[in-house]
Amino acid sequence: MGNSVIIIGGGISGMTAAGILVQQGLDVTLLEKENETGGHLARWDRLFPDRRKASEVLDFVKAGLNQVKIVTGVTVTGISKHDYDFTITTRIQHPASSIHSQFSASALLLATGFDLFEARKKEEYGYGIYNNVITSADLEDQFKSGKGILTREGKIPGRIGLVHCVGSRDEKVGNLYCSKVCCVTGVKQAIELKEMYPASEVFNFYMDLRMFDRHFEELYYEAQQKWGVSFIRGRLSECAENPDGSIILKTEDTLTGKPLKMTVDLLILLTGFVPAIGTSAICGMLGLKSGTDGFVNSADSHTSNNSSGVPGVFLAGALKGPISIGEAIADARAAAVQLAGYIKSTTAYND
Amino acid sequence: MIDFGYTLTKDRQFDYDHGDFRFLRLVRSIEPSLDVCIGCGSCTATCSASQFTNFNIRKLHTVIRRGDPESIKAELKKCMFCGKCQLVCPRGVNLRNLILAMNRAIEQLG
Amino acid sequence: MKQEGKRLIWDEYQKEIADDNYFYVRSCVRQNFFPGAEKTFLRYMKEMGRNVFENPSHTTCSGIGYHSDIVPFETAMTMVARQFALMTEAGYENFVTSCITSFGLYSEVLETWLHFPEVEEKTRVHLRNATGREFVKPKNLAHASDVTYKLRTEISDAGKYRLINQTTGAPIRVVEHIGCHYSRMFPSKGIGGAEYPYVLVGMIEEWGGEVIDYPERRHCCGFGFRQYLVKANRGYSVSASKKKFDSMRPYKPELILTNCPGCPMFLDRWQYTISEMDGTTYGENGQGIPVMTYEELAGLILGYDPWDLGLQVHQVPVESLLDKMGIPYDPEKKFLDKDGNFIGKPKSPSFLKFY
Amino acid sequence: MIKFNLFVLPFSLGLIYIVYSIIIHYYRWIKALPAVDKVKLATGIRTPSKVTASLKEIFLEGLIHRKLWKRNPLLGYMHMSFALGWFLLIVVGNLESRIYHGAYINAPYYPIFLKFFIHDRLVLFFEIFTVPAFFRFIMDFLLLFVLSGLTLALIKRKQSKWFGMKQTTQHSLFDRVALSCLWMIFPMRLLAESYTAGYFGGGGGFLTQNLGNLLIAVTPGPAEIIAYFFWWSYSLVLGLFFIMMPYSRYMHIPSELLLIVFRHCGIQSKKWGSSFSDLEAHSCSRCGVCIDACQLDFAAGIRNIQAVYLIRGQRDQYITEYIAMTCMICGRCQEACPVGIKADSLRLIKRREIGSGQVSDFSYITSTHPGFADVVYFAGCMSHLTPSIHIAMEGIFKKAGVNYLFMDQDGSICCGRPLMLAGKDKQANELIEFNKTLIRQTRAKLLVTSCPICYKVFREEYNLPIRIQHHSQYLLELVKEGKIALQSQHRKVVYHDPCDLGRGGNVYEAPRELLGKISDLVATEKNCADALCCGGSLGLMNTSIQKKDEVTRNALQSLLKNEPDILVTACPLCKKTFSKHSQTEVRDIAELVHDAIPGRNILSTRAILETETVTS
Repeated sequence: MGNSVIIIGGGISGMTAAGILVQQGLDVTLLEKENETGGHLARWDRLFPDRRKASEVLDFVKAGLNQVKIVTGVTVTGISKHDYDFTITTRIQHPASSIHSQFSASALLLATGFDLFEARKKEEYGYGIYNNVITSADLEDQFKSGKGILTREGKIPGRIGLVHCVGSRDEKVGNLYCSKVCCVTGVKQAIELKEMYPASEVFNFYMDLRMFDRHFEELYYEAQQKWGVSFIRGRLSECAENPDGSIILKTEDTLTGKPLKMTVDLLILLTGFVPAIGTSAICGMLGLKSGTDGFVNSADSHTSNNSSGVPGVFLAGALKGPISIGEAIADARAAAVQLAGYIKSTTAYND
Repeated sequence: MIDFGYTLTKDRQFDYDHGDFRFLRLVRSIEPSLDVCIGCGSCTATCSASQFTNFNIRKLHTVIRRGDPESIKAELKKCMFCGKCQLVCPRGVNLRNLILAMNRAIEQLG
Repeated sequence: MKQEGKRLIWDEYQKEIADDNYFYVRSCVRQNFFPGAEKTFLRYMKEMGRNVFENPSHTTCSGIGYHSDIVPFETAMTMVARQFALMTEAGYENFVTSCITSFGLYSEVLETWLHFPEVEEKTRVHLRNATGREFVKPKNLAHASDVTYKLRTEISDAGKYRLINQTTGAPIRVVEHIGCHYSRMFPSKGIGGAEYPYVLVGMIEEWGGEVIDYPERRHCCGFGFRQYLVKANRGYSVSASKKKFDSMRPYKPELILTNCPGCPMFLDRWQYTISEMDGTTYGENGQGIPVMTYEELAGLILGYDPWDLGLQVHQVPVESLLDKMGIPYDPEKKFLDKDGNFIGKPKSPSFLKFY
Repeated sequence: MIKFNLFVLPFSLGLIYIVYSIIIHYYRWIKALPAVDKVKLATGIRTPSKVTASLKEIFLEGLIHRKLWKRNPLLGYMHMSFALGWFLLIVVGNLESRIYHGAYINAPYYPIFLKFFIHDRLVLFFEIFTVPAFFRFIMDFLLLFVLSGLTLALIKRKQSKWFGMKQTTQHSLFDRVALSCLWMIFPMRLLAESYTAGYFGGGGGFLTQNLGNLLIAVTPGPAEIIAYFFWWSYSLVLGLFFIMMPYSRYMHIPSELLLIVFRHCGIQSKKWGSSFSDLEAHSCSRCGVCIDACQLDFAAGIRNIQAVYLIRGQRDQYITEYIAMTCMICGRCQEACPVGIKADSLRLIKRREIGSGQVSDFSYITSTHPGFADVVYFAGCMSHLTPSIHIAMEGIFKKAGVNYLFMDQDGSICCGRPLMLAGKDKQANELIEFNKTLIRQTRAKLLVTSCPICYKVFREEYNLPIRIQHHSQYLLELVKEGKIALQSQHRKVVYHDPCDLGRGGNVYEAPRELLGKISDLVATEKNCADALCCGGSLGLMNTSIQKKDEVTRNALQSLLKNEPDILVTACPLCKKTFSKHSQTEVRDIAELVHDAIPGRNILSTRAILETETVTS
C-alpha cells in the first residue's frame, strides 16, 4: 500500500486532478492515449461565454504538472486489483511494434472524457459528402489556424448556418440526451463568425436554446441584438448540395408552422458528446456500470458523484456525461480531494 | 393550355432565397428590437385581439423576418394598440412601435 | 461533393441478395404503365442463367390499398401470408418483388412479425381459416432492382451498348429516382441505405453513365397514392413532380432512371401535363427528359429492340437517348404491335416536342 | 427740419421690413382661422374684459416674464431686462425725443439715434434737475438694465447650470446670427453714445458721458470717426436683427402677443395642423425650459426630441417621424412652458398625420348585452396585468354593497387612447363607439375606471351622459358617503401622480385626501403638476426598453428619497413599470383602501382571492 495514483485520461479533467494530487504529496502517473495531453480543449480556439483563449486555460492547468509522470500514446489493456493495489497494463501504440508495460497504483482516477459525435452518422446532413458542411470542431480548427473561414471554393461565406443538436436529443442516432454545451457553443461561434464577416448572415437552427449557465442567456441576447444573428426554431431535416457547392437546407420554422428552404454557403454542425470509445473497455475491466446513454454511472449522482462504487476507483469529468470546461475543472478537483482522502485513510489503516 | 381539372399549387414553404426582405429592412430600421424576440408567445397570449381572432403578433413579425410579409397586410388591421404585448415581453421588444413600423412598411411597400 | 463520403455510407448498407432460384411476384400496375419492363426482367434473368419462378395465382399484395387507407393492416398481412404460401408451395425461399410498394409492405410485415410473433401467429390463423394454406417466411427478400444490381456487371459484360454519348464520348447524365418504399422505412433493407441509395447508382456507374445528385433527389415523384388517386388532390401530385424537375433542370439530365411502378409513370406523364399547364419543358430543345425503368435500361444495354421493350408507350419519347447511345431503331415500327398491326399514334402535345 | 444721416438707413430698412413682415404674418394667421374662430376673435377684441385680460397677460408674460420669474428668478430677470428694458428704452426714447426737443412728429429712427443728433452740453449744478438731464439719466439707467441682462445671457450660454438649467437649446444658424445681432445692439449703442458724448463733451448721462470721457482719454485716433463707426454698427446690427427676425426664434415676440389675444378670445388648438398651431410654433422663444422638464433628456440622455425641437420643426414645416414618436406625452414640458404652448397637442397633430392613413379593421368585435347596474366598472387592459387592482376594487364594491357591473371582466376592448396616442384617432373611434354602446346599455349612472389612460379618454372623447370617475375619486366618495369605513394602517407612503390622472385629468387632491385617511402620506420632491412620469408611458413609441428603464429608475430615485414603506400610485401601468425596478413595495391606491377596510386587513392577492371565494 503506497501513495501512488494512476490517472487515465490526459484531458482537462485528468490534468486538473493530477495537479491537485501532486500538491497533496501523492505520486501521480497520467496515462494518455494520444501523443499529447490536452484532450478536446487543445483543439478549441476560444471558450464560451467570455471567449477567452482555450490555450490560457490549458496553460493554467498544465502549469501544475511538473511532478506528474506523464505517459502519452498508451492504451490501457488490462487492470487488475489485489487488495488495495491496482496493476495496469498498457500498450504503446506504434506503427511497427506494440510495447507493453505495467503500472501499479493504490488508487485510480478515470478521466477518459468523451468523443465528439461522428457527424457522418447524420447522413442527411451530408458531412463528408458535401464540401461545405463542417463540424463545430472543424470550425474551431479553422479559427485556431487564424486563416479565416472560407468555403471550399475559397469564397467568404455570405450566409452561414449552424445546426444545433447534431447527434444529441436524437433517437435516430440513439442519443436521447442533451449535450448541454453545444447551444452556447453555437451562439459563441455565430458571434465569432459575425465578428469576422459582419456583412454575412448567420442563422442558428435550434430546437431549444439551453442557456444553462451564468452569462449564457446574455450571450444569446448579445448575439441577436448586437450581432444580428438570426435564430430559427426548427431542426434541420435534410440538406443537399447545389451546383455551385452551396448547401440547401430544409427545416420547419416551427414558430410559424411552415417549412423553410434556405441556401447557405457554409453549414456548421454542432456535434455533441458521445461516450469515449475506450471507456467501455476500461469499465469492463473494473466492473463499472454505464447508463443506457453509455456514460459511466457514479455511485450516486448527487452525493457521491466522483465515486465509482469500486473502492479506490474514482471518476472525473465528461466520462459521466456532457460537461463544460469550468464544470470539468471543478469536478476534477472534487474527485482529487476525494481520492486523496481515500489514500490517506487506507494508508493509515494499513500502517 | 388544357384544363385537367386540377392545377399546379404554390409551395407552402418559405423560400428564403427568394424572400421579400424589403419589409424586414424597413421595419428593422425603425424598430430594431424585433431581432431579440425568442418566440415565447406571451405577447399573443395577452393580446386582446387574439382572444377574438387568429391575430398573432409574434407570427406577424416572424414571417417578415422569413421574407414572406404578404400575410401581415390583412392581419395587422386587427391590432387595438393597447400595448399589453409590450408590457409582458420578456425581451423588451418594443411591439407597439414594431406594429407602427409594419404599418409603415405596408404603406410604403404596398 | 465528395464521393468517398458516400462510399463510406454505401459500405455500411450492403444487403444479402440470393444468387439464384427466385420466386418472382409481379406488380399490379406496371404491366399497364410500362408493359415491357417485367417481361424484359424475365428475359435477361433467363439469359443470365437464373431460375425465376412465377405463380399465376399470385394476386395483389394489397399494398396500394393499404397505402391508400382502404385496406387494414391485418388484411394486408393475410394477403402477404398467402403470397408466401404460394412461394412455399412452389418450393422456393427467395422472394423477389417487381413492385417497390410490395417490397416495402413485405419488409414491413416481416419486421412486424419479427417484433410481434403473436401477430404472425394470428396471421397464420387468418390465412389457414381463409384458404387452408401454410407458409414459411422467405429466407431472402429482394426487390427486382436489387437482383438486377447484383447482375449489373454480368449485364455490362454481355451488353452491346453503354450509357455513353457516342458522338461526344461523354457519359450520359442520369438522374436516379428511388421509390419511397424501397428504403425510407427500413434503410438497412436497401442497397446504400435511405439517404444515398446505391441500387440504381451502381447500375448507372457500371453501365458507363454519370449520376446526377440534385437538391430535391429525396422528394417524392408525386404519386403519393391519395395525392394522385383522389382527383381533388391531383394538383399536389403534379406540383411535387414539378418541384423535382425544377430542381434537376440546372444539371441538364439526359435520362431519369427509376425502380418503382409509380415513379416512372408520374415523372414521364407529368412532364406532358406540366407542359400543357404552364408551357414548361425540361429536356433539350423543348423536349422532355426520357424516363426509364431499370429493366428497360438493362434491356437497351443488352441490345434488345427498343420497341420490344415497350418504349413506344412512354409519354416522353426516348429516341434522343437511343441516338446518343447509338442504339438503332426503326421509326416506322414504333407504333406497330408484335404482329405488325398499327396500334395508333398519340396526338402531338402543344408544347412538349416530339422527337 | 428733418435730421438725417446715411447710417440710419440699415435700421430704417430693417424696421420697414419687420413691420411689413409682422403685418403679413398677422394677416395670414387671422385669415387662416376657421370661420368659428374668426367670429370668436371679432367678438373678443370688442369685449373690454378680454382686451384688458390680454393686455395684462402681455404685460406680465411678454415684458415681466412672470412665469419665468416663478421658475427661476435669475432667468426671469434676464428675460425681463431684455424685454422690459428695451421696451422702455423705446418708449422713454420717444418721449425724450418729442418732449425735450419739441419734435412731436419725427422719423422713426430719430429717437433711436437721438444722441447722434443731439449732444448739447449741460452744466453741472444747474441743469441736472432739468428735464433733459432726467431723460439722460433714465435712458442710461435703462441701457444699463438691458446690459445687465445681456451679461447674464452671456454667462448663461457658458454656465447654464447657474440658471437652474441643465441644458440649453441647440440653435439653428438663423437663430445664432439673430442672437449675435441682438447681443451686439446694446454694446454698440453704448459705445456709439459714449464716444459721441465724450467727443462733444456732452449729451450723455451718468453712464455714457463718463464712459465717453474715459474712452476719449484712453483711445488714440479720431474720436469723431470712431463714434461714427459705432453709429453705423449700431444701425447695421439693428437692421440685420430686424431682417433676421422672421426667420429666427425672435419672431416669438410679435407672435406671442397675438397668441395671447387668440387665447383670450377662446381660440384653441385643433386635432390637425391649423393657424393656431402655426402661431403657437412661432410663439416659442426656444428658451429651453422644456428641455429641462423632459425626463427623456435628464434621465435617459435623449437630447434631440424635446418640445423646443418639435416646435422648431413645426415652424420649418419639417418634423421628423423620430421627433414625433419619441415622447412620453407626459405633459411636463407644457406645464413648464412660459408661453403655455401645448407641445403634446402639436406632437399628436404630427402623429395623426403619420397614423391616419393606416387602416384598421375591428369588424371582429361582437358583443352581448352586458346587463344592468348602477355603477359600471372598467378595469382597463393594463389592470388585467395587475390583477390585484381589480380584485381590490371588486372587494370594495361588494363591501360597500354597490350594484356594479365589471364590464371588462373577461378582457376588454381597448378604450381607444393607445390608438390615439399613435395618431390613429379615426381607428380609435370604432372602439370608442363600441364601448359607448356597451356602457349605455348598462343604464349605469356612473362609470368608474382603474386606469387613468382610460379615464382621460372617457372624459375627453366619449361624450357619455353619465359621471366618470377614476377609482381614487370614487373611493373617496364612498368614504365620504359612509359606504365604507377605513382604518389607517399608518404605513409611511408616498404618492406618485400618474400623468394621465394628474396633468391629464387634473385629479390631484382626491388620492391625497384618501391616502391621508389610511396612511401616513409623506412628501416627494416633485408633486402634482410637476410629478415625474414612470417611464412606462404608452405615448412613447420608439424608445428602447433600456432607455425607458433609465427613466423609471430616475423617477424611483426621486420618489423614494424619503424612504417610504410603500410607493402608492393610481395607475396599473405605473404600478407595473415601477414594480420592475423598485425594492420598495409598489401598490395601487385601491389595494390600500381595500386593506384599510376593517376586518379585511389582507395584504396578499392570494388571501384576497380566498376571501372572495368564501364570501361569494
